[in-house]
Formats: sequence, structure tokens, C-alpha cells
Amino acid sequence: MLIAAAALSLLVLAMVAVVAGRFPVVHRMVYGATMVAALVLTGGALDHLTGMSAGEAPTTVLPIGLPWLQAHFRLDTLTAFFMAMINAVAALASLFAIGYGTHVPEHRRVTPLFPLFLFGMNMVLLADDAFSFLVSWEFMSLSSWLLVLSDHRSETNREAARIYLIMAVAGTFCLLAMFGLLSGYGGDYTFATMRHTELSGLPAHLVVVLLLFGAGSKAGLVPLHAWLPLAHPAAPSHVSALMSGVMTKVALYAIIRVLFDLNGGVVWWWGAVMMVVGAVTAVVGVLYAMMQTDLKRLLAYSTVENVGIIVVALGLALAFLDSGDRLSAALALVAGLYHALNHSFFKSLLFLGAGAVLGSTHERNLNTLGGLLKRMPITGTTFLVGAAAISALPPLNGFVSEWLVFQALFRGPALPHWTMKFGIPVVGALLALAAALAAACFVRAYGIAFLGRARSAAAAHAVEVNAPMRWALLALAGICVVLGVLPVVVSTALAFVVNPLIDVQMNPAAGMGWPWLSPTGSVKGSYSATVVILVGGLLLLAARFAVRVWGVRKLRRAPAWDCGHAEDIANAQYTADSFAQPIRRVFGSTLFAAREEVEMPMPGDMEPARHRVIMRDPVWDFLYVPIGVAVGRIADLVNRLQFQTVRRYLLLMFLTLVFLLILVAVRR
Amino acid sequence: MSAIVWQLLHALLMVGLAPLVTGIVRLAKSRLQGRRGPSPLQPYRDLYRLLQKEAIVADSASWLFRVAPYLIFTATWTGAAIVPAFTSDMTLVPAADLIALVAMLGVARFFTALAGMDVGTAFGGIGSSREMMIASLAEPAMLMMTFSLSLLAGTTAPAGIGAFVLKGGIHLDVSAGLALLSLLMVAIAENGRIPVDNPSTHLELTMVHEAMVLEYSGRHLALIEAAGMVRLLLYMTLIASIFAPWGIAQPDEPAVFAVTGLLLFLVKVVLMAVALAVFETSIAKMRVFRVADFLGGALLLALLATIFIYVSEAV
Amino acid sequence: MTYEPLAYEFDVAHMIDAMVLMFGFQLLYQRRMQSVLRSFALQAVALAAAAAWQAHVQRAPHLYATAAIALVFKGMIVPFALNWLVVKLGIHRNVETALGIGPSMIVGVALVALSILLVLPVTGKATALTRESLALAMSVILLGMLMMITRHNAVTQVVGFMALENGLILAAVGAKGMPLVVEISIAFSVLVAMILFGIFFFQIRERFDSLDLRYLEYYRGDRQ
Amino acid sequence: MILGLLPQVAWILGFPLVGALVLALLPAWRWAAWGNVVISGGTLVAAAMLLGQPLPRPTRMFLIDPFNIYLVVLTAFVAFTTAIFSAAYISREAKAGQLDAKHLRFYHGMYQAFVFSMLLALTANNIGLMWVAVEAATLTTVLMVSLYRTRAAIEAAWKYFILCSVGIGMALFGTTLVYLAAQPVMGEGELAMAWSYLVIAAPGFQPDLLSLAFVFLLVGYGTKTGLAPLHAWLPDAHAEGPTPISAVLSGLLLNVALYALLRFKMIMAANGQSMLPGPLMIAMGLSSVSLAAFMLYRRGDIKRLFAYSSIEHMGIITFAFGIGGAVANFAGLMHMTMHSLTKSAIFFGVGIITQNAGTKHMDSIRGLTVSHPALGWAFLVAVLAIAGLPPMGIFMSEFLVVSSAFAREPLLTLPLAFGLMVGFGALLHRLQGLSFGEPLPMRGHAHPGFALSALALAPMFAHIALVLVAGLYLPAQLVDWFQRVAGLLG
Repeated sequence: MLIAAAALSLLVLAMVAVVAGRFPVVHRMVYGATMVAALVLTGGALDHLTGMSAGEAPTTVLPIGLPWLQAHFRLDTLTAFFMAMINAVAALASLFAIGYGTHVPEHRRVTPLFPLFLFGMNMVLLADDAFSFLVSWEFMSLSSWLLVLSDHRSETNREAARIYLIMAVAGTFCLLAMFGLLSGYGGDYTFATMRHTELSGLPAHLVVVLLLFGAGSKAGLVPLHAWLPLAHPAAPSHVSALMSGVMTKVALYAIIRVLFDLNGGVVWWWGAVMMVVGAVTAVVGVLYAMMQTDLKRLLAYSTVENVGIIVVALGLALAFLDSGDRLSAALALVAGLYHALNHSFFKSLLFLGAGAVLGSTHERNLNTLGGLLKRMPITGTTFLVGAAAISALPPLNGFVSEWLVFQALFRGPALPHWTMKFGIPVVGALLALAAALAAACFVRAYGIAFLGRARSAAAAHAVEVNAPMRWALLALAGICVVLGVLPVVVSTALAFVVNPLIDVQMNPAAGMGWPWLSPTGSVKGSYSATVVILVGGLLLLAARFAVRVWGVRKLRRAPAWDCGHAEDIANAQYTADSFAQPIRRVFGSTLFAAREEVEMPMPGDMEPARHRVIMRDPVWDFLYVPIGVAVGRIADLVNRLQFQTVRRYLLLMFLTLVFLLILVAVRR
Repeated sequence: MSAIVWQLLHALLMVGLAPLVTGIVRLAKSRLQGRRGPSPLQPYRDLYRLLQKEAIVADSASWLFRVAPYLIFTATWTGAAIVPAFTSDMTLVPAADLIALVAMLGVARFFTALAGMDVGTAFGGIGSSREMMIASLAEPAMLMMTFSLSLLAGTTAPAGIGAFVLKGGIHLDVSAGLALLSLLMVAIAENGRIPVDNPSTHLELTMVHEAMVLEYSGRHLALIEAAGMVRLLLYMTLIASIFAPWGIAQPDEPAVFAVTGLLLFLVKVVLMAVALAVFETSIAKMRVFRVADFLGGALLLALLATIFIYVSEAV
Repeated sequence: MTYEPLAYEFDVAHMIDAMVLMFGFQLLYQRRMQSVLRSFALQAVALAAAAAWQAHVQRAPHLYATAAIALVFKGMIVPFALNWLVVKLGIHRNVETALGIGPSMIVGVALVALSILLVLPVTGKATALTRESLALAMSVILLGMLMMITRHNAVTQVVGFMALENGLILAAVGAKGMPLVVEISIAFSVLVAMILFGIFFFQIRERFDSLDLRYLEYYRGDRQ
Repeated sequence: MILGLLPQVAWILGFPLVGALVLALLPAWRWAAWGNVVISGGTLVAAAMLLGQPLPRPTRMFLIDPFNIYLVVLTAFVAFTTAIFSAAYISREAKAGQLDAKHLRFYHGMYQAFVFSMLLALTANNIGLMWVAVEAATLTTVLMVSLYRTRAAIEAAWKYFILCSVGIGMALFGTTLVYLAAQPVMGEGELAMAWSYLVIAAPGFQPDLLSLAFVFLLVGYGTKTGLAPLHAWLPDAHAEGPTPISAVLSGLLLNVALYALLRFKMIMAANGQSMLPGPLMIAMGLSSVSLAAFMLYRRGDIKRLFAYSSIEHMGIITFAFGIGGAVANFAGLMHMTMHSLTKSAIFFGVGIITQNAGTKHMDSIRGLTVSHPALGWAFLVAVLAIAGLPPMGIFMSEFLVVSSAFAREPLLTLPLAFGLMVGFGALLHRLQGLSFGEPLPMRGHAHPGFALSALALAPMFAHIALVLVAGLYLPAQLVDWFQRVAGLLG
């Protein structure tokens, strides 16, 4: 009831924003109210999660939608978990937007859609029949499409939005067909009936494939990710935070819902396929990210990477489920959900940080930033936390989920199938590679943007952002730390969420109890962030003390030494491109056909020598561009039909008639 | 209770012993090169001297530049505190396994690289970017090594693996050998030894680690140097505790074993130091971009190690 | 009271229908405008005869009306009107073909074969119209359409269209006791068709000097 | 009476018939425009009367059954809203001197005649009468398409006329064949042409004759429905006529032609052993969808763009009926309704846009949401609705078509989905170009002033609102009708 009220209030807010959009204060109020509504939703979901031990999942049926079906909504633990996550992020994003919302270009087009977008996502989670699911799904896509289009005067944004919506609709068609299969040819599209109908053989496989296309394109699986790095950065930052941090999770929710809840049986190679796709996605995604110079696009690509990691975890869970090892399946699924949770927080933190940078410097290009940590201490520090978390550094949250994923992965060889035995180590290697590259990527991003010296006047005169934005950033950073320091608590909750899907109760601290995260028994390896950070703190104090005792306290500020070559030109610093160069040479030269060109000016003329990096995007070159070309060709071909004479049209008609007649004649 | 005591002793030992080990390596190297060389205690003096100097911080540096050394040192030290040297009866042993260990070294590296870029000089950037490139291959190799060991021993905790080996779990085994080899390669890379990097060079084109810490001085530099030494010892300990765990006291054994274990440990370390010196003098530094191939090899070996386990299982 | 016609009555009916078809072929065969119009008139007359015969056979007097309409409108007015147009608008006298005479004849034969093939399985008892008449009517329709698509000139196309409608009427009159409404509609359609064509011709004449449709397609739909 | 005219039908047909004569004689076009609105309103009221009462028994000439009752109401409604829109549209045209009084008188007279013939076709029980009505509808619209007397208009009308007359001929032959099949079973005379009796006696008919008949009917009425490759007349006729006419052409005439075809499909279904029309209809539907989808890419003329989208949607509907079965047929009927509402709304928008911009060329129109917010956003919503995005009604029908068809015929559904995707890409491209970006200067008629523009926008909003509601909630009565008809369609 409370949840419904909050959800509906979002719609009302949209109306308000439309009607009274001309006053800035209204925008602040709308965002504020959105935050409250989101908090209420979070609260409701959490309350449901905690109080869920006894009660069955409440189902609501509204007399809308398909006449003979009506709209079903249901709140079970899985939904509740995702709702809590999404709305928590959304609340902080709206808090950020209270300060940020009116600085966005065309902000009157943004504010009304923000609550709508949130509403759509919540509805997707709550939907309990295919029709309302898809309606909400498309609603989500549409509102985010308009958000991407909000700054519609730039050609690139329009292009991004177009590609986004086309791929979104393509995905919807896949899901549509998928639900058609799941519901059989009955016309009864409730999830309840789908749960009972056990598919097998070709339809079941088809369902998985369609799901991976439909939801995968939304989640950003390679090679369907093409829209993501275009669309996410194009939206205003607080929206990008939602799209990247949360909307991808809704897609993953769809995958989990269908694979673990609706589709019944499991076949081992579904897991294999998902793991391969996920691993490739992770590595390719992070490599793309490494090559970007646009901060927000970099973040978007890193989203692709993280989605890949989560999908690997899901695939692993499927594989274990198939082998009957439910405990490991639960572990893998918990790992996946944990990573989803973490990613939604630190990615939105990073996007909001990027938004803060954008707000005070109006620059997104890394090569024009620098030295921001000194000008914007709060933003800089919180961004550092986010960067460390996403690089999977203990004791932050990113590491915990990564640790769990690897723990689950290391049990993979126990799987009966040989493909798994040999495949999983490779997947593991790829994941490890992705993790390491992610660290490199974020050292680069942070180092170039926030450290060193300012590379442009805009960066040099940046100022710290206003209070609401600061608080949002601080809150998110805090959450990242908490999620990292209390892994046992969180993963216990997650085990509880996973329980109905895999029906086994996993105990994350099986080995040695709180606070030792040892899901697979004490001997198999354990990790206690709590203890580590405690000891780490003690050792830090010890080190500090030792230095105090034996060392002197003197400290002098001086110009940089730099082996004596120091000159005060900011351009002499490493740029984003030069930082990426070693890794580009190692990995990019084959994948992206990356080349470097140096143009030396003729002796005598004054212009500087230029160094350019040329890269090609294989996904576009080999997949999307050819499709576009093909469509164009056919269109040209077909278009000739528009320019015929009446006689020719008659001829066409005549031939059709004769053809049909012959058909009838021969059919006897 | 005893666990905490041993833990404290172990932690102190790690810090206290690290400079000596470095000193031994240096000494051995100069002897091999036909020089007399400094006394093995020289590193202690160096550190003390650095502590006595005033720290100079570049104008363009942010607070991160000053905090980083402490973080780097602490992270490395914590990592070192986890790996059992002479007894596995320690509080921290279950607190982190190999994966966590890799991650902690990752923390140290992360901040080193950031510190390198903080001042905003060209060299810092060179160092950081090369360091991260190396790491991007070294870490996976390390994790794969962990993977294959965890398959052999059924655990990711170094202590656990050691115990397993002591029980005679791992006889002379192909995959174990491959894992050891890749671990060695990673260790060389991570400690910035020849042929990957040269700890005693300041030649722009070749240096990696040194380039990052170029701007440091005084106590900050001291901390970073110390961290480097601890890391070297940490890797030696790790290798010892996994592949030569003989003498490491197990929790259920009486405390006396720990003493013998300590002696054995010292022997192992000295041996390894000398071996490292020999290796370094007998090989030439490689070009930076060959490092990728070198570490890629390490990664491949680790992967092979895992595959070979199945082979041995299959037969 | 339903009346079963005698065998010879059928034969006569078929004979007349066949004549209609023959004139249909003749339309395809002609090279000169005048003769096209003449053979069209003849076809109309044959149609009228068919209608009259059916009226006699079926004891259905309203079919005489159809016969009259066919005779008067299609046999006389239409040919004269078209002839007048040809003269008035100075259309060149010989037919411009898109498909040669010979080939179009062959196609015509093929079409007749097709329609016969189609009606073969239709058992004679089950229909109000004998197989033969049905086949003949269908072939006349197809021939008319063939003429429309193999001739450039607007007048010949109009003629083709009329021939097509002749086929329709042939089928309709043969259908026993088919209500009057159909004939009315046909007559009405012919009438309106003529009016509309006239309008078009005048409008076209306002703008172009020729009636040749190739000029009419000057406008290329949707130029980019 | 002889024609067995139903009293309710008498009112529905009487208004437009009388109206046609009155308006044709009324000299002052301003009055005529409003008279047009009033008369259409009367027709709508008369049609709405049907809803309250139980369905009357069919006579030999006329019937009202679940299939045509809502189509009648729909037709009357769209005719009414279009009349309102046309009042605003025409006055702007006249002010700009595009049309003179003579043409306008003609226009209004023909408008009512057109409405009359469509309603006649819908209410006719006698398949011959239905044929006459459909043909009358053709002739009236031909005259209106050529209203502007431009070269393009005349060519379009000529194309339209020739192709549709030939098509009509085919339809007549098909009708005759049906009669031939029916006559031996049902005896001579009108009874053998009354649909409601035919469908009962159908099982006794000669299946081969029926199959033959259906081929001719498919080609005949299919031409008017605009199924590829018989569609050639449609784009030009839509593009060159006055926009209100484009609206009713797309929104109503196509439906009527399809309705006629479906009546015969019912007979086929009732007969059973004749060659199933399903495959033919699926083939036609697929060809229409895919052809239209690709055609959309090369369109520069806004009215042609949406004309082709109509072809696409007719293709979808035909496909749905071809697939058959309760769900797909329901979807088809729903789609017919939703499409006529949405597409006419779009054409209203297009009319205003072209009048403001003074061009039909899309490349010279941009940023409507900025320059004309109300119009721009409404247009955006309407186009998204036609593209089949929720929560609009068309999404519901497409959802049902694709999901049910995929469960049955995955291989046949793939090309459909693909075609829809391709078409969507084209539409979206154009839509973004029109609605967003920096607006371009408008060189059209002078701004009409608030009252007139409100009048022009009102019908559009009304339609969009209806489509939106239908997407979320369908009245039980309508659902009941749909389901009963779906059953008959087999």
C-alpha cells in the first residue's frame, strides 16, 4: 500500500514538473519529493525483506492491461532486494539533483522525466505478468530515451538516443517472443502460469537465447553494448548515474527472474554460454574504458565490464544448479547479486562525481582536467573512494564481491562437464585480467582528472560543488565503505534473497562465524574485512608512531624536481592517451587495430609536431555498420517501386493475380 | 592468546628483517660483480638517514602525496603479516587468503601509481602507466597461480596450502612446478627486479618503479623504500610457506616448533636472497614492452598448471 | 419455379461466349486505333447477344435490360465517344504496344489455358454457371487486363478496362438468377467510368498535349 | 420495405446522404464547413444509438452484428473528428487562397457522400450491395484526391482510379463466384447474396469455387486495402489529396476494404474444406510489412511517409488474421481500431505541420517540440503510438500478434518482427528529425490564432487520449464483441 502510494506520487511529481517547470524552486522541490518517495520505496522493500520470513509474497491485481489477463503485481524477496537497491541509489541521485538539476542544459525537459524513469523501473520489478512487465520495460526505455534526448540540440546526442531506442525496441521484440514461448500458445501471460509450465528442448533453449539478446542488450553485453557508451554519457549526470548504476541492474533482474524463476529446467551449456559472454564482455569492456578520454564514456564502458562480471557469476550459478550443487549455486548467485549491489553504488558515485566535475568545469575530456583534488576536496576524495572500490581494493565493497566471485569460480572445476573443467580456468583468467585492467583504468582516470596540475583554465578555476551534491557523494562513499567492511551481514541478507530461487539456505560465515566471511568452510579460504581493517589501522598507527619517534617532523614546499627537467608547463604532464599507451600497445593493437601517427612539420615552419592515435571499433566495423549498409541498399532497391508507371503497377497486380491463380491450380 | 603473540612477533619480524634481506641481496650482487659492496646492514642506515632528512613536497602535490607513503607501507606490511613464516598459528591467517593478499599488494600499487601522478611531472606518469601495465598481467598470473594451488590443496589460504604440502599432499607435481615458476616470475616483476625493472637505475627509458617515487624525499621516501623491502621479503616468505613449508609450526603443534621454524625460515630467506642475486647478475634487463610477453608467459604457465591438474587427475 | 435448360441451349450460350472471347483476342491483335474500337464494339454486341440469350433461356426478362445496356452503351456510345476523343485530341492513330502483338497473343492463349485449368475441378452440377462459360468469362477478364498492361495509349487502356468489364458481365448474366443489383452496379460503373475518364481527359488536355500515359507519369511520386 | 432497411441503419445512412445533397448545394463554404461538422455529429449520435440496444435481426440487405457495430461507431466518430479538423484546415487553406468556393462546395458534398458509402459498405448484408458501396467510396475519394488540380494531384488520382477500378472488377468477379457457389445450395435470388445466410449455409458450398473466389477477392479488396504489391495507388493518393482526406483514407477506407475481405474469410472459415485463406493472407501481410518498412527509409515527403506506415500496419493486421486463432484475431481487430484512431490523429498533426511549415518535405522541418510545444509533443506521442510503443493501444495488439504468432509459427514471425524493427528505425529517424534539434524557420500560412489552432488540435488530442486509455483499459462490451468476431474468423 505504502509502496503503491509512493510509486503513484512519482507520476504526480512528473505532472507538477511539467505544469510548473518554469520556476527553479519547483525543480528542487520535485527532486526533493522524488528523494522522499524513493526513500519510502526503499524502506518498504527493506521492511518486506526483513519481515518476509513468514508471509507469502503479496500479489495485487489491477483491472487494466489485457482484458482477460489484467495487470498483476507481486513483491517477493528478489523484487524487494532490487527495489531497495534501485530506490536507494535513486534517492541519493535525487539528492544530488536538488543541487544539480537546474544547472543541466534544457533542465525543464529533464525534471519531469526523472520520476517517470524511476517509476518505470519500479514497475518492471513489481510486474508479475508478461504484459505489464513489457509495458513497464518499454516505459523505462522511453523515459530514459527522452532523458538522453534532453539536450537535443547536439547532433551526437540525437544520434545516441536514436541508436539507444532502436536497440531497446529490438530487445523488447526478443523479450516479447520469449514470453510468447514461455506462456505457450495460451494467451495467459501471468508469471504464475509460466512457473508451472515446464519448457524443454528447443523452446527452452530459444528462451535463453532470446533472453540474452533482449535483456542482454539492455544490460550491455558485448556485442550488444554499442548503444550504452553513447547513451549513458549523453544524459545529464544524475540520470547517467541511474541508467548506468541501476537500469542495467533491472536488465539483470530480468535475466535472473526468467532463468532462475520462470524457465524451469536448466541445461549446463546455458551457464557456459553466459560465462563466456560475460568474461568477454568484462575484458572488452574494460579495454574500451581504458582507451576513452571522455570521463563519462569511460565510466559507461566500465559499466559494461561490471555487467560482464555479474553475468559470469549468474552463468556459474546456472552451471552449479545443473550439476545439483545447490550450495555453490547459491554462493555464485550471492556473489553476483553482491557485485550488482556494489556496482550500483560505486558506479552512481562515480557518475555523480563526474557530474560534479562537469558542473564546475564544463569539461568531460580528461585531457583538459587535472589537479581537481586540490580545488574540489570533497568530490575528489569521494571519487577516490569510488575508484578504489571499483578497482576491487580491500577493504572496500568492490573487493568483497570480487572475492566471492573468485571463491565460487574456484569451485567450478568440481563441475562434471569437461567443457566447464577446462573453460572455467580461462574464464577466471579473463576475470582476473579484467580486474587488474580496471585498476589500471581508474588509476588513469583519477590520476589524470584529479591529480597533477590543471590542464585548462576551466580546471584551474574549478570550485567545490554545493551542499546537496556534496552530501549525496559523501553518502554514497559511506555506503561503499560500509558494504565493504560488513561483508558477512550483507551476504547473509543476500543468501536470504537467493534462498527461494535455489531453495537452499547458505551461510556466508559457515566456517568460523562472524566476522569471518567463509562461505565454503574455514579451510577453503576466508576473508574478514573487519579484522583486516582493524589490524591495518593498528599497523598504520604503528608506522606513524615509528616515523614520529625516529624521524624529524620538518617539511618543505618546493617546486617539483623531476630529475631536474621540471618546467612549469601543465602540458608536459602525462595525458590520458599517453598513460594508456603501454596497455594500448599490449592489448589494443590487435583488438582495436590501434595505430599511432606522428606528423613532423617541415623544417622551418612553426607549427608543432602532432601525435595522433587512430583506433577502430571492431563491433561497429563488423556488425552494426554492415547492417546499416545492407538496410540502405535494400531500401534503395525497393525504392524503385515508387517511381513506376501506372501500366507497370497494373502489371504487378496482374502478375500477383496470375501467380495466386496458378497457386490455386497447382494446389489440387 | 598465543596466536596474537605469534602474530605480533611475526609482524615485527617482517619489518625488522626486510632491510637485512635487501642488504644481503645487494651484498651478494656486488660480490658476484667483483665489488666489496656495503655491509648487509647498510639499508638500516639508509632508512634512518632518510628519516632524519626533511621531507620536501612539490607545490603541485595534494594531500594524497603525503598520505600515500603511509598507506603503501601499511598495506604491504598487513599483507606480510598474513603469510606464515615460521608458524601458521596466527590471528590474521584466516583473515585473508591469497586473493586478499594479491588485493592488498594491489592497494599499495594503486596508491604508488597515484602518488606518481600527483605531482604532475612527466616521469611520474611514465612510471605509473608502465607499473599498471605490468600489474595488469602480473595480478592475473598470481590469481591463476592461486587457482591452480587451490585446486591442488582445496584452499586459497597460504597457511592451508602449506599444511597440505606438509601432509605430503603435493609430491613432485607438474602443475605445482609450473605454478612455482609463474609465481617466481611474478615475484620478480612485482619487486621490480632485473630483468623487468632495475631497482638501482635512474635512467628515464628503463625505470618503472623508481620513476613513480622520484619526487619523494625524507621520511616519505623512507617509508616507500621500507615498503619495497618488506614486499621483497613478503614474496620470499610466500614462496617458502607454499613450496617449502618445512618447519612451519602448525596450530596444533607445541610452541617450540615455532623456534625451529624461525631458524629454518632464516635459512630459507638467505638462500633465496643469494639465488635472486645470482639470477639478477646473470641476466640482462629487457625492454619495457618485452615485459608484457614475459608476464604473459607467466599467466600462461599458471593456466597450464591448472589444466595439468586435470591431466593428472584423469590418469 | 426453376427451369433446367436443354443441352442445345447450353451449346448456343457457349458459342456466343466463345465469340466474346474471340473478339477479346482480336482486340489484342489490332494495330490501328479505329479497328481496336471497332472490335471492341463487336465484342459488346456479342456480349449483348449472350445476355439476351441468357434472358431467353433463363426466362429472366431483366437480363434483356442488361443486353440493351451492353448494346447501347458499350456497342455504340463508348466506341463513338472514344473515337471522338481520338479525333478531337489528335491521338496518333496506331496503337503503341509495350509487348509485341505476337507475344501478347501467346500470353493470351496461356491465360485461357490457365482459366480452363482452374475450372476443371469445379463439378458442373454444383454451379449455376457451366464450367465452359465460367472459363470463357474468366479468360475474357484476363485478356482485358492483359490488354491494359501491354498497351501504352490511354484510349486502348480504357478499352482494355471495358473488355475486362465485359468479362464480368458475361459471368454475371450467366449466373442463374443473380439479382438485378449487380447489373445496375455494372451499368452505373460504366457510366461513372466514362464520366470520370472524360473529366480526366479534359484536365489532362489542359496540361499536356498528348494522352499518352508516359507523359502523365512525369511526376515521380516522391523525389528526394 | 423491399430493401429491408433497418430503422437504426436508416438514421445512420440518412444523415450523410441528405448531408451530401445539402452541402453540395450550400454556396457559403464557411457554413458548409460547420454544416459538415453538424451532420457528422448527427451521424455519430445515430451510430452511438446502436450501442445501447440489443443487436437487431439482420434483413436481406442490412445487418448489424458484433463485427460491424463498433466499426460503424468508429467510422462515425473519426468522420466527426475529421470534420472538425477539416473545418479548421479548410479555413486556413481558403484564407491562403489554395481552394475557391466551388471546389469547397464540391469537397464538402463529396465528404458526406464518402462517409455515406463507407457506412453503407459496413452495414450491408448483401455482398453485392457491399461491393457497390466500396466502389462508390473509391469514386468519391478519387474526386477528392484530385481536388487541388495540381499535376501531382491529377496523376495520383489517375493512378488511384485505374488501379482501384481494376481491383474492383476483380472483387466483383469474386463476388459473382461466391454467388455461383452459393446458388445451388440456397436457390436463386437475393438470399444467395445475403452474408448472414451465406455464412450459415457455407459448409455446403463447392470449396474449389470458393478458393477461386477468394483469390479474386483478395486481389480486389486487397488493392483497396493497400497490400503490397497492390499498394501503388496508396502513397500518392494520401500525399496529394487534402490532409483531412488522407486522414479518412488511412483511418477508415482501408479498414472498410479489409472488413469486406474479412466477411468473405468468415465464409471460407465456415466452409472449412476450401483452400485455407490463411497462408495467402500471411504472405500478403509479410510482403506489405517488409516492403513498407524499407520504403520508409527513402521518404522525404511527410504524408507519403505515413501513407507507407499505413501499408505496414495493414500488413500486420492481415498477417494477424492469416495466423488466425482467438488471440491473433483479437489482436487484428484491436489493431484495426487502434490504427485508424492513431493514424488519423497523426494526419491531423501532419496537416497542421505542413500548413505551418509550408512544405511537406521533412528535411526542412525541425525542432517542433521547441517551436510548437503542444503540437510537437502530441505529434511525438502519436508517432510513438503508431510505432507500437506502450502504453498506447497499438502496443497491446502488436504484443498479442508477435507473442502468439511466435509461439505458433516462429519462422513466419521472424520476418514480421524484423520488418517492424526496420520500419521502426526509419520512423524514429524521421521523428527525431522533426521533433528535436534547433527549429528551422517556418514559411507556411500565417499563424491561425488561438481559437483556430485549438480547434485543429482538439481532435488530435481526443484520439491520442482514446488510444492511451485503450492501451490500459478496454471496455468489456468491446472485448466481448472482439472475442465473438474472433471466433467467427476461425
